[in-house]
Amino acid sequence: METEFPIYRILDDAGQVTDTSKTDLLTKDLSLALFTHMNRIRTFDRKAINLQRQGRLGTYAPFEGQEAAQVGSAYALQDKDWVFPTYRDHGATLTFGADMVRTFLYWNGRVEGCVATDELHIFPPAVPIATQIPHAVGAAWAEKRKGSTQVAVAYFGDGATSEGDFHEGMNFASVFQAPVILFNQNNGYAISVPIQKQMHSETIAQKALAYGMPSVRIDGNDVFAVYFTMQKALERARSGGGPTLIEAVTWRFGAHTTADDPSKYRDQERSRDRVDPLERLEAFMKEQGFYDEQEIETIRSRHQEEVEAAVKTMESFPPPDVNDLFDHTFATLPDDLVRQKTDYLTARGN
Amino acid sequence: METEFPIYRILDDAGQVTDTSKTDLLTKDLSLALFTHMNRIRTFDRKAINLQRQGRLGTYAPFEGQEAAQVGSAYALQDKDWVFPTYRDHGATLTFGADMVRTFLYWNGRVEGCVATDELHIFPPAVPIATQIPHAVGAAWAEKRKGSTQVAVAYFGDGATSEGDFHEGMNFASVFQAPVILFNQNNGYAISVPIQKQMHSETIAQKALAYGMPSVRIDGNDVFAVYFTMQKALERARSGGGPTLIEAVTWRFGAHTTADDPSKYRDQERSRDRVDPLERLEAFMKEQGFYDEQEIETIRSRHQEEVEAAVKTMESFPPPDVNDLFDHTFATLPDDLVRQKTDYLTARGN
Amino acid sequence: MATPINRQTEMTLVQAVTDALRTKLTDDETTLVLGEDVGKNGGVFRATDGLQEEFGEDRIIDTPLSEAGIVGTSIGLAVNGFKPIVEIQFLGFIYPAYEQIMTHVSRIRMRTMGRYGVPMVIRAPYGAGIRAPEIHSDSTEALFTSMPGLKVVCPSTPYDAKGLLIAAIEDPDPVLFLESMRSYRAFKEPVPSEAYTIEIGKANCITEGQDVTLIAWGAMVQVAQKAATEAATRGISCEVIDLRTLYPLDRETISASVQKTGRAVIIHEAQATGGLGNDLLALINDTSFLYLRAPVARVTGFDVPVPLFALEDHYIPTPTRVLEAIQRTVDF
Amino acid sequence: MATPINRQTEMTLVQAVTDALRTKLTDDETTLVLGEDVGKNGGVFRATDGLQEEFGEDRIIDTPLSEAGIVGTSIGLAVNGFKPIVEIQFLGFIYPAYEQIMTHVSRIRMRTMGRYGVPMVIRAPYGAGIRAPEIHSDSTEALFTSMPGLKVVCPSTPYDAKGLLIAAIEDPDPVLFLESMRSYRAFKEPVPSEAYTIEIGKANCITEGQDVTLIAWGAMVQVAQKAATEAATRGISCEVIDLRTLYPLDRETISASVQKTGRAVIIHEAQATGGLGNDLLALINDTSFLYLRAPVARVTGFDVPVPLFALEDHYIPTPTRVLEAIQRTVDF
Ligand SMILES: Cc1ncc(C[n+]2csc(CCOP(=O)(O)OP(=O)(O)O)c2C)c(N)n1
Ligand SMILES: Cc1ncc(C[n+]2csc(CCOP(=O)(O)OP(=O)(O)O)c2C)c(N)n1
Ligand SMILES: [Mg+2]
Ligand SMILES: [Mg+2]
Repeated sequence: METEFPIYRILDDAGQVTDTSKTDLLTKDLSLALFTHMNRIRTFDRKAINLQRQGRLGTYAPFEGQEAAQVGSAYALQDKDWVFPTYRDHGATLTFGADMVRTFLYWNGRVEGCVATDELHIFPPAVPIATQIPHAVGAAWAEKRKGSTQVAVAYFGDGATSEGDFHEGMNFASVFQAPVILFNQNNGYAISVPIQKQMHSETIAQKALAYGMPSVRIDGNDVFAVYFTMQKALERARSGGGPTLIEAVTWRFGAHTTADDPSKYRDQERSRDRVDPLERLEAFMKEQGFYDEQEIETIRSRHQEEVEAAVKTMESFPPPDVNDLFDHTFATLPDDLVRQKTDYLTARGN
Repeated sequence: METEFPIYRILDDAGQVTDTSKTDLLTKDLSLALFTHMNRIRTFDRKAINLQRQGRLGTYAPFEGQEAAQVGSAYALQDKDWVFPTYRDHGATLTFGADMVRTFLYWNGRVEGCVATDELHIFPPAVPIATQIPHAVGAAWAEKRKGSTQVAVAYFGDGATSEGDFHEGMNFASVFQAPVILFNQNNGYAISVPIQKQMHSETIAQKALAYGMPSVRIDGNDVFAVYFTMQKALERARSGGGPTLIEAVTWRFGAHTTADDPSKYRDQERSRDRVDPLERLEAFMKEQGFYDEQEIETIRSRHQEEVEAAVKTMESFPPPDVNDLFDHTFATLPDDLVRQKTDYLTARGN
Repeated sequence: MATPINRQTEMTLVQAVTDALRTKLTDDETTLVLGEDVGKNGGVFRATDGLQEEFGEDRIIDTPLSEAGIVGTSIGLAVNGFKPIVEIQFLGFIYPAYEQIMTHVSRIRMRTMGRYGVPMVIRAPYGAGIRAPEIHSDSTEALFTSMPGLKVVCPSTPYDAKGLLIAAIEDPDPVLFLESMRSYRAFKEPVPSEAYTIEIGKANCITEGQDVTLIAWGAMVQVAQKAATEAATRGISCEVIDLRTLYPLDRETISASVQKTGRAVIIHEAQATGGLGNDLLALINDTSFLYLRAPVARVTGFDVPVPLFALEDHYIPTPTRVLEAIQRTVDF
Repeated sequence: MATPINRQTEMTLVQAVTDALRTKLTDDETTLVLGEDVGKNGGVFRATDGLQEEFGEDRIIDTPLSEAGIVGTSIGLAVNGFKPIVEIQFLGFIYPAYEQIMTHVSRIRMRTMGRYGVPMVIRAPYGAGIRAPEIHSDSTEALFTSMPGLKVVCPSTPYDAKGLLIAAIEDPDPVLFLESMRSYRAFKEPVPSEAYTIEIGKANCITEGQDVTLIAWGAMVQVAQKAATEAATRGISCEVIDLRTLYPLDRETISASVQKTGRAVIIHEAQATGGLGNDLLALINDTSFLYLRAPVARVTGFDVPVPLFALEDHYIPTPTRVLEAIQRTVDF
């Protein structure tokens, strides 16, 4: 049994390459692509917080600090793979190809925000913690049954590992050797509860030992470590090697949600001292000569524009349709539900 | 991390001592005490199957083959400890001091069978799999809060490890360092499902690694291995060292319950080839000169008599009291329930 | 495979369940059977007996002992092209999967505006009366009939079992399929060999009558019928409705009957509080208030946990209790 | 500690909850508060704010994120001398603990013939109307009122919240204590500083009237009151009953009122099918049939999953919908 779980990283905090076996793979193209996604989702995230403060969005769950984990993992996926996110993984889903307008809509309580773009298989964010893990296992298992090489990824946090559904999903994944990646973002907290109170184990990675499942613990703020680890796990899954648990150690800079006040339970000043995953990547890029100020500036303003445009579209979106309250409960509505709907709409003068 | 889980045994299949460091502890008194309990519960068990066949008992869950695991673990307990058994652990509860008549009553659908004798803390058998594990953790935690040295034991099977409640209980046990023993009887099957389909891990013991909890894998058919391992775990728990997971590898000789037909899913002939835990102990006792035919015969006939007497008492027990259908739902029955009861009894002419 | 038309076999209810499963496993390759002991063992009630031999381990799947895992994983299978037919060993053991059913099985269609449906059938034996161990005798159907997005079906005869189960499997939405253990082998009746469906959402008026409407499902249908027979000897004519589908309720059949008889007695094993009887009562209140000549009567389990089996005969409604309610209602 | 008599403080409902917790934590050393984020964070709604500072980490316990673990472990604590007061963060997240509540919390007293009780309180915020994220707005009280062995309480005012919570904590049996999120900070009222209890099982007739009985609980009490005020301008006199306890129901208060008015409108947020309204309807059917001048009306959520918040205002009963029902009932 592999039982030591050192944190794997390719870049150190300062952006210096520590795993030189990978140097050749750290190309400008890749760096720029990852940077672009990370900057894009950060722009989205900050805007969303902003909108919430102005009352233009509902309660919102920010992910600042976790961009490397989300982008590195999602960027490694193929279009036909399946993604099962939580409420904090819209950085990953945006990277995977989710529509930005719909992502905003979700946070405005619009069910349209649950519906993925086109042909992408993105499940609506799981709000009840850990429940999406067995779903991902099932979807992955279905791919295996079909003989495809597609995989599913379940995103979940450190707190989620305490739920029975995590355990049952892990067990099914290993028993049926489903091509699923259990991608854990260990950001150290479940709302206010620090990981030391969440579990008595030193790592989350070691939990895979209970299932005879391969696992790895990585620096979740090192986008390269995330990307290449994910790639390896994906290859294993696509080639019939079964599931992998990845523990990406990261940090949430901000509040749990906009309704949360982190200063109640931790020192936010010290929290901000952590190395920002984007800055780390930038440091690497600068060092390598991949960082062209002008190019970066263009990217940044492109993202600003994209996000502003998405906000505009979101805010001019057709108002919620009361029919949607009823119409999707069943493929064909039972008579009694039709009656409830008709009565309601009639009384409202519709 | 301790990651190798060899099966610990003191006696080999033939009853020869393999762990000679323990030889001095394997006294005649201990041997005879353990033998006595094992023979007693086997006598009970066979009688129960018999009664069920004659329609004098409801569906019954036999434990033949698991006597060493149940006796060795329960014999190590103190009177004031807590026991949380399943439907298959009445061998353990009888050893701990449960009343035999009540144990029979339980299998006759009598709620009186759920109520433990006198001051003993024995929970009614948990029927929904794994649900008793968190209960045991809570009861143990309560003892710790009170500053006592009492512990709780949760009994559960190999199949139970797949349920969320196992996981959540293990996690709570380790996080709160509850003085609880998680005593697993791995009998290789959950009804018809062999352990290889139940889990992808090689052992159950290794599941403790997920929780940073000590664990050990033992030969559950070696009553000494069970007894001394349990003692060690109990000492740890009593002295503030927290929980232990014990995997006792054993085998159920008979059917899952009297409603089960094991030949549907395994070769019962080959199943019977396994070494019987009682025979193994007898072989050891003979070898050591602890086995006095006459003494053993006296014990055997004492148990026959005890069991026959218990059956008699059970069968002459007062008939079920319909008041018990209502009276224990709440400490004080709500008016409406009183009304339901009165209406029913009145209509029946009571 | 040409199936001879109109061939019939005498079957018990549980055999009819197996027959329905075999039928759909044969004609729909996306169907899978998942559950504890459904493989070699053929299920603890033998409902899947022989299916693994016939369809292979790949389609008849013994799962770990993990109800949330079974249902949760089946959601993933269902949204990705398969039709999981899940066996929960007893209804009393479905609760670990309650969250998955409540927040996902029943809501995914709504949450994705119809992009994903969950065409899953969950089969569960339910009910008391067979001297089963503790927690094996629950009839908590109302926990599921009250869950928007889920249909609930409960056959009382072998014929209905086959037709309703095939309909459930073909339904694009999740269906909880309740099988009365007491009815599993209670009697045999001819069941057609070919595939047929019974429409979900329609009740079955099995006996016409003038004075009182009896509404029941599962094992209670026989109890109602016995009471009706007995009532007839007293000159009371009962109409007996077998509900068949517990959600959605068949408003038309029920209200038409009650409007004819002016009286209703509802019979179910579950306790009175929160029982499905109250939904039926509400339906009657809403549709037939002016027709009622007496309060609607309910004959149910009591508001206590289902007892261990030594007392279960006191818990379950009996023909005698139903008859008393009929008489009370007629005398009102 | 001598508590000054008759001192009162203006409090919101959530503050009254905290006050009740503080009261019992002070006078009963066996009480413990367990839940997710109840410690330093003081709970996501601040219901346990300051308690950990006051009573220590040993009594106000942040648990792992594990509802079945919290409830299951609390069972062990409860049978072994403690009184766990569990916070479930939102009612929509109680389902993972459903099995523990269903097969153990509510049944242990019965299963041990009273040898062990489970004196546990489970507090859970519930209901829609505050633009919360998905699954945060369920009002599935009927899943618990239908569980024999469990009591269910739901205050609508700060005063009631304190008195009922203290009563719940002192109850020897398990109590689910539902707190309407919409009511948490809706208004303040004077709450006595000393300990007091409000009897579990008794409803509160808050407005007397002659023509129609309105029955509601939690946030719907205000909706009912608004409708009653509006109805008064039309010359319809409503009696408003705040149910306070959802199980056991107060048969006397309800039937007395309906027998006086001859009409009833029941208001709740949960969907119609399987809602507690149907139990009330059944109670009225059983007790007051001959007094009824119109069918009992129900104003409820629809038989759909609670929607995401953009549509929640269409889902939740409004004074307008209640008024329509009142008018319909009076006009019948
Ligand atoms: C079953 C359930 N219980 C409680 C909650 C409330 N809740 C929402 S997020 C959260 C913490 C989750 O922590 P973690 O898994 O570490 O993810 P993170 O929020 O840190 O990304 C909790 C307790 C929930 N959503 N679902
Ligand atoms: C939650 C739940 N699911 C299913 C069952 C039905 N059932 C009873 S015993 C059993 C197998 C248990 O296997 P294991 O834990 O290995 O214990 P053993 O019976 O071998 O002692 C099953 C599936 C149950 N009792 N509870
Ligand atoms: Mg976290
Ligand atoms: Mg086993």
